[in-house]
Order: sequence, then C-alpha cells, then structure tokens
Amino acid sequence: MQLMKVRLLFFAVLRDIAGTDVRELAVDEGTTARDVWQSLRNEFAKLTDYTQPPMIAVNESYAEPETILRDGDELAFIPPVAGG
Amino acid sequence: MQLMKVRLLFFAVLRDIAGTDVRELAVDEGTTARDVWQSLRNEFAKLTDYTQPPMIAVNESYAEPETILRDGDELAFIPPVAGG
Amino acid sequence: MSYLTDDPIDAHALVARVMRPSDGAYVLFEGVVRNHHEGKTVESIFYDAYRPMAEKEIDAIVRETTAHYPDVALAVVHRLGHLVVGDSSIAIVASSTHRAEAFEACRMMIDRIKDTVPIWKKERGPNGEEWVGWQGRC
Amino acid sequence: MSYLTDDPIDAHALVARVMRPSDGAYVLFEGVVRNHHEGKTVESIFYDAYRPMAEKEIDAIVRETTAHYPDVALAVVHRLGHLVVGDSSIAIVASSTHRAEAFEACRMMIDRIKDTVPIWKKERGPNGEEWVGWQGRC
Repeated sequence: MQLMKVRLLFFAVLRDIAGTDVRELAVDEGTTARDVWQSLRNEFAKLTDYTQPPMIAVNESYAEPETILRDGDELAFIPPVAGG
Repeated sequence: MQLMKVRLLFFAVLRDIAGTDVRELAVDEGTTARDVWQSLRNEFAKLTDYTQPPMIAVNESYAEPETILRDGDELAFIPPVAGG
Repeated sequence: MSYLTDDPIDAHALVARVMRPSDGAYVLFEGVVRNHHEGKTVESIFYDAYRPMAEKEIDAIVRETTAHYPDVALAVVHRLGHLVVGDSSIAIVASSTHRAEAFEACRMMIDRIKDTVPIWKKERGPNGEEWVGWQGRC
Repeated sequence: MSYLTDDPIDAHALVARVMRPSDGAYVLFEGVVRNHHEGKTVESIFYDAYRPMAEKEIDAIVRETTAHYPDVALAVVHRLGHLVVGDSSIAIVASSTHRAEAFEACRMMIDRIKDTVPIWKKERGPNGEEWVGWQGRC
C-alpha cells in the first residue's frame, strides 16, 4: 500500500489544541478526511467528544468528510466560522 | 363676515410659478385650503389643469383640502416631494 | 440639532456621533446625485425645502423608527442647495447590537423620508431644468 | 486586490473606490467589536483566518452577489488580528442607481460572509478568552 503525504493545517481553537498550525501527515491510500479527524480525536482529549468532524476543506475548498485524500493535498478542519 | 389673515408660502415649482415665496392673504371666514388652491388656478395659467390640489400643510403639518382656515394660519401647498 | 444643512455632509462624523460601545454594527446610507434620471443626463440638482416643517417631519420619522427598533441609534442629515454629480444629498446612520435591526431601521428611515418630508429637487441638465415629480401629475 | 487586511479599515476610501457617476446611492455596512456577547463583557477580539481560502470564499460571494444584482458595485474588506471595542472588523460597500439593490446586495454579502468564510474570533474579557462558536457544539 502506497503512503501519501498530506499537509494538515490547524486554525483557531484547533491550533490552540494541537499546539501547532501545520503538520505533515503520511497516510495510507484510501484515507478519508474523516479518518484524519478520528486520529485527532484519539490524540487530543479535548476533541474526544467531537464525534462528528467540523466543516472540512481540501485544497482551500469545502469538501465532504468522506473525501479520499490524494498525495499532496492540503487538509484543514474548519471550526464554526465567526467572521464579519 | 369677518376677514382673516392667512400667510401663504410657495415652494419649489409653485414658487417659480407664483414668482414669490410668500403672500399675505385676506380671506373670508369659512375659506378652505381647497378654496385658496382654486383661486391660484384662476390666477396662474400653469395651474389651470391641476384641478386637485397637491398635498397641503397648515401650520407646518399635513392637512386635508377641506380644512377651514383660521386667522393667522400658515398655509403651504406641497408639490410631490423628492427628498433623499 | 438640525436635520438640514447647507454644507457638504460629513458621514464619518455622523457615524462617530451615533456609535455606542454596545453596538456591533452600523449601516450608513447615502443618497448621491447621479448623472442620469429617467433617461436624461443630470449635471446638478437644486434641493429646496419647507425647512421648519421638514425638520418636524424628519424628527417624527426618527421617533417612529426608534419606537419600532428601540435598540437602534439613529442620525440623519439632509443637504439643501446646489449639488453636483457625486455629492451626497442625505446620510442616514443606524447602529445596533445586531445587524438586522440596523439594516431595517436605516431602510425604514430613507423610505419614509422620501415619502413625506417636504423637500424638492430641481434637476439641471444640458436640455434645461425641471422640478422632479411635477410634470404630468395633474 | 486582497479582501483581508491587518490594518485599520478605511471605510471612506472603500466608498470612494466603489462609487460611479451613475450611482444614486450607496450602503456601507461595518461590523464593529462590541463590549458584550451573550451576556459577557468583551474587551478585545482576535480574528484568525485561513487566508487563501477566505480570499477565495469572499471572492465567490462577491461574484454571486454581482450575478444577482448586476447594477451594483461592491467592495469588501475584513480585518484580522487584535481588535478592541469600537474597531471595525469588516466593511462592505454596495452602490447602485437605486437604493433597494444597494441595501439588498449589502445585506446578502454580510449574511453569506458570516456563513461560509473561514474566519474565526477569540473573544477576550475579564474572565478569560474563548473561541466563539466552539464550546458546546459537539
């Protein structure tokens, strides 16, 4: 199985929780955005209760949780927006 | 019959037509705002076609055409407004 | 405090006069002299008013709007005299905790002002001048 | 042309950028840091964004709004970073021949921007700080 590189960006509350604004991930082929969220829930206690991922962006566009990641993708979880 | 003094103000197109911005009128008791309009129609050819008076203000408040004028009243005909 | 002025409108000052620390939004409306009206070229506008009555009518509209939107702070000024294309004839500011009320109150103000306040305009263009709204109303 | 800035917003310049001689009205909306939110005192706000995506999303909203109101000219800028009470976080200008479209386009812009653009705010008050919208959403 091929390993792919994905760039994971953290913003707002997620950056505070992760303690970083970016992480390079090596993921298996077929990995979805939702899979990455589950791994973050396992890693960070503050996310354990968040069974559903927030909004998701792949390559700067909104995407579904079941989106299968490709090599070189930029992934970001988008907490509830509060602009304006 | 008692004569009363009424101050008639002209604005906008009516001032242009009348050639003045104010006129002191001596009117009979019982004279209405509409009566004054009729006399203006008789006087100024440019108003002849305007059988119905425009909006009417008596003492700086909108009033009905049948309002009976009282001594010392300030009367104004209000052409279609175009503020803003 | 007069709602009418013969000078250029300073919308920025109007906003500053209205804003309170509790306000999360404001909506500023300005009416501006445009270069056309009903297909004709406009170069300038002369605004005339029945001043004391216009002051009273605008004040009544401010009170009605405030009664309808108690959380909204309002300011309005209408300019009179000769204005050219690009000049502001009216500025209205509505500020509020939330944006919805600010939008609605500002809209209510301008709609009512255009409807009832005794202010008139004479438009001037290459083919002469005309009091807006008079021709053809009889 | 960026829709995001780290500097104070100059709404006056934004208006000047938008206005055309054919415009008879403009509506300016500004969102302002207020001193309270859901019953709590607010002293300052930190605005964060996924900048390139926020630029794209705002641009998409400008295009949608323009498609809906073709006569309207639009400008918008959102400020990021630390803001205190009274600072403007966003300014939107919509100008048009007639006022109705300017009001509606301006309202559509702010509603959509608040809905989809990846911008976040952390409110700071006497009892600490909090990312707005996160607590209790799980």
